Amino acid sequence: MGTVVHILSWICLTGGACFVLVGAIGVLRLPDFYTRLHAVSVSDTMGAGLVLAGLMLQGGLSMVTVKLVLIFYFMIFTGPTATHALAEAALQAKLKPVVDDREP
Amino acid sequence: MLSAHLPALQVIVPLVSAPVCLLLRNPRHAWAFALAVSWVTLAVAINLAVQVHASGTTSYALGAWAVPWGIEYRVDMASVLMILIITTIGAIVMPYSWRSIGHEIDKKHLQLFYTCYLLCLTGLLGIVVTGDAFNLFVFLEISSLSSYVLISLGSGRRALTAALQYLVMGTIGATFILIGIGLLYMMTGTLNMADLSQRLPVNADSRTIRVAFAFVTVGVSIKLALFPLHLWLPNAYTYAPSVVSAFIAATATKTGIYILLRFFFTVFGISFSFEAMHVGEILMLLASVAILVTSLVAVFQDNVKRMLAYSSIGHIGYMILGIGMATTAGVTAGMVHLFNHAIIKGSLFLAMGCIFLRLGSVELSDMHGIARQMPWTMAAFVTGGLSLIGIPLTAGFISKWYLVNAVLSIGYWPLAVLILVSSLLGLIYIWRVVETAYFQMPGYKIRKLSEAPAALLVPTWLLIGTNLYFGVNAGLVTDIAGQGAAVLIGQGVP
Amino acid sequence: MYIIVSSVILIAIAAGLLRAFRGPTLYDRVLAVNMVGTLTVLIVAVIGFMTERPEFLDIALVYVLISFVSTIAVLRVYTYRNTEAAGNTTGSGDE
Amino acid sequence: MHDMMHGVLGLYNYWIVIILMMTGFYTVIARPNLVKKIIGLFIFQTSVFILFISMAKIEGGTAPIISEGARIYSNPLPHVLILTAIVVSLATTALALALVIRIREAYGTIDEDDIHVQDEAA
Amino acid sequence: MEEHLINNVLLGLLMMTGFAIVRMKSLLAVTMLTSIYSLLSASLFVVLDAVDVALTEAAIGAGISTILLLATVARTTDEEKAPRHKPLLPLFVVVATGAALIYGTLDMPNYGDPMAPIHLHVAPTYLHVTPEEIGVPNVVTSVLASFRGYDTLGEVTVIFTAGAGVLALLGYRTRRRNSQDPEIRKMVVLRVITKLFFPLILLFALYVQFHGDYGPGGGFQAGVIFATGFILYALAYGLGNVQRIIPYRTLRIMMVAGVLIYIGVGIESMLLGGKFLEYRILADDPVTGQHLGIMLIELGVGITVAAVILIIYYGFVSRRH
Repeated sequence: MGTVVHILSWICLTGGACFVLVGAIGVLRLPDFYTRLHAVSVSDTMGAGLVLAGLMLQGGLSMVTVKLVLIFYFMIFTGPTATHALAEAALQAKLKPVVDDREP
Repeated sequence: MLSAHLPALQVIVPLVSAPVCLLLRNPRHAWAFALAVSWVTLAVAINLAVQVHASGTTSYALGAWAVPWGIEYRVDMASVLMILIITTIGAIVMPYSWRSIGHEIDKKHLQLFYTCYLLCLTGLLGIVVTGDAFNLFVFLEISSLSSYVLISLGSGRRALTAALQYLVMGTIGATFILIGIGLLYMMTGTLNMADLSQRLPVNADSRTIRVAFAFVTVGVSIKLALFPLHLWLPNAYTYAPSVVSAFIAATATKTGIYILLRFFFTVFGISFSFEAMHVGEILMLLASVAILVTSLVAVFQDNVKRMLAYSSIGHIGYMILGIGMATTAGVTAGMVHLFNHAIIKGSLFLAMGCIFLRLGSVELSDMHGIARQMPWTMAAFVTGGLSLIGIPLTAGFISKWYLVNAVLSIGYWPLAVLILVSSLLGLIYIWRVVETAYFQMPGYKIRKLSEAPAALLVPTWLLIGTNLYFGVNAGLVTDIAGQGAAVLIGQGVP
Repeated sequence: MYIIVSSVILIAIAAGLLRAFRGPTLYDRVLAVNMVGTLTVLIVAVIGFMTERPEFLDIALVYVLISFVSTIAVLRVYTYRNTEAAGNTTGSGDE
Repeated sequence: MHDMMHGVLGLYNYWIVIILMMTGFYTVIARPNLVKKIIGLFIFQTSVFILFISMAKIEGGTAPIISEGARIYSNPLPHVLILTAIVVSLATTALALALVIRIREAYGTIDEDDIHVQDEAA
Repeated sequence: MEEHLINNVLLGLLMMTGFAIVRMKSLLAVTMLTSIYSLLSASLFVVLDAVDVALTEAAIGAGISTILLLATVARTTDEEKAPRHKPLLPLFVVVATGAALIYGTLDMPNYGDPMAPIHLHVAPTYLHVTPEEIGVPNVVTSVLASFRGYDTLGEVTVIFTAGAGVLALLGYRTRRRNSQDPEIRKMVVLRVITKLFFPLILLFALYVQFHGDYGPGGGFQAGVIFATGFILYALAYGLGNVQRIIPYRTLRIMMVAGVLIYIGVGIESMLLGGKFLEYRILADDPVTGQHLGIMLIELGVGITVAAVILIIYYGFVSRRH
């Protein structure tokens, strides 16, 4: 495998890990449900996408990559669908966001 | 050609019938089909018994894979006794079931009832013919799951809670057995029982094996309702449909005792189980307490099915007492009682089913003077009851005779006294029913009742007849039980 | 190298679990469970590469599917409840 | 001393799994809520599966699917047993939950203590 | 080394989840944690090389069991009442059992020890014999379907029993087509995505079914995935529409057919003069016979499992209080 591809794959993996980490911190630290949705989206899309891309580069042209693409395909649709449905359900249930009322 | 496949056919026949039964549209066809299957199974069992009797322990390698890599069916005389019990009870209970169950459960559930019955039969038979520890677990689950369903079909909501309680306790028991089998496999690398018995002595003093033994014992004890792990049994027997009470009381707990016998004698070996682990003393202690306490509790029950359920726990105590002695005489007595009690309890529950069909209740307070209207049913109950107490000329007497002899032969005479005392208690609770049924004035409701239909009476009396027959000619049963005990204890005998 | 990525993912799973324990609303829990599901897919994929048997990605594929379906199922419990609570039990309510 | 350390290091995995098993077991026998009981049963069984699968692991081994370049495979037999056990667990869970739904319909509660009270009153 | 680290962390996470499950009162939350517990243990199975088990545990534990639990919680109640008495006896029983088990591990071979008796007696033969006599790379499949094929027949019977039991307990009701609650109608995105995925899921189920000889998978897992596809469809479009695609009558026939296919293979091998489930005589060449037998029984397993899970699901959700 070419060194360039190798380096590229590691960049992707590290980048993905960073996004996952950011998402994790967000889920823990952000104040309410709606803001936490954003944090999860970060790790669900960018984080997962980059990690999978990194693995694809490692896998090269093979069945493994096809499966990774499939996983990616599934994820990129299911993640947002689930969060969207969730947000909608929360709105329907009249869950109030935490609003900072102080004057700027 | 067929004779070579008998051990497999014994299980496959009901197994293949269960799904077919579900497809039948007419409930009556489903019943007729299940009936035919029960009789075929009995025929297979008799052939198999003759074969094993003639040529010794029979082994059948499923998938033709050599032992211990594949699963083996292994039928010896101990299994034969169990096969005969299960198939006989099945064959007698099935003709009875149509009128009784048709009265108690919804018409649209009848196919499902017969399917579950066949599955239960499959599971019980699978347990007693298998020579593989894990295969035993699988078939134990088949029989347990189907019996949970059968019990839950009983009328009234308490059947549901009884079934769930049984399910939870039964699953805990099964999981304990699974843990035990896992630890055994860890230490030996095999699942075949015969292979296990050869490889276990090598690390007999290993703590892992001891714990495995404990877990299997406790797990099976839950399944067979050994005192004090019997909590599921009274409700399950009381609220199940009458046929199911009869079938399960006569077979399921007995199969549990068989599993215990298999593990104690075949897998772990008599010297490990009874000398290293001292399980005999523990069992005999628990059994004595069980016999005394449950007989006392039974005296105070007003629901006759519940009374019989408590008496069952006590009688399980008798069998365990026999096994706990670990002598040939003791194990023989236990196994003789295994067979006799199945017949006795089966007939008593069937008699109660007759009453439930007409009266819609088995509470003593509703049964005043019922013997005048249903003389045959009550006569059957009284005969069965006498046998339960152990009056001479009944099968129950034979069991107690063997048991007392076995106890006296090792010099535990207090236990003989205990057996007598509990028989007296048995006399009291049976007498309570007799008094109510025969010597009380029938109320308005009772006077309108008529005798149970022949479809119910004939199977009930067939079991009573069997009971009386074996009370006089006990030779067949004691012979099979003796050989079974010899195989279990001797291990050298083919 | 893979170990770093998988450690980060494990930390993130732990964070998601904490959120699932804390709540406070059930929506937060569903969100956390969904996130843990996604991260489990990732960790299984990375473990596949780490143990040099990446052909087992089928498992990851099943995980994606399962965590999606169970998230939707959780949401349906709410809609079921809401419909029942609204007294709409006469036939139009469905699961 | 060395021996003891060796034992602890070699066995602590099993001990954690045993703690997991007991967590489930406790939930089954201590909680009166029927759904919670069944969840406990599920946890108990799942943890037993982990015990079996841990037994099957061989240090340095790989999944028991024959392939080029792999020489040590973990033991496949416990995997087979647990596949069967998982199915049994599903069957048990499904039946138990069906019973719970029926009990709720019949009693209006899924709390064991409440059911007991109702049964006593009847 | 890395595997050890992941293994330990996963065990730690499992402990956290387990304790949270005991302590939490909201049954819905507990159900979700149960799903996580199952998913985490499935990941642990991957680390421990049990790929087939991981696939099954995820599909069954995290998938189907969770869905059934959710359906139950939706139909009963979410709150757990506090127990009335102090759980001293349960605590004692649990501590005693746990102590006994830990005592029992003391003589066990160390974790991962290749010289443990478990790895020396029966198991190596499976690994050696499988490539030559069965010709299937996945040893788990070969043991499951051939060496211990009879256990698997028992397993199918167990799931069949569960199907029959749920039918007896919850019965079966048909829903009107397009009858649907208004809330789900609003989730347009979900409906579109479901339509997109539904065929893919079924395709994937077929792949798992027939690829089970070479990789993780097999009839059981395929059946579950197949059923999950339909459950997803039911979640998005209402039960009535799914019942139109695959009505109860079909399911009942499928559930029976699967078991009968399995037993049929066994009986066929008996008729050909072999033992029950002796696949090698199904064809002239023993290896081909094994292949054929395994394929057929896996098919039977898949059909029954898919049908039973759908029947159970129909039973649960068509029930209302």
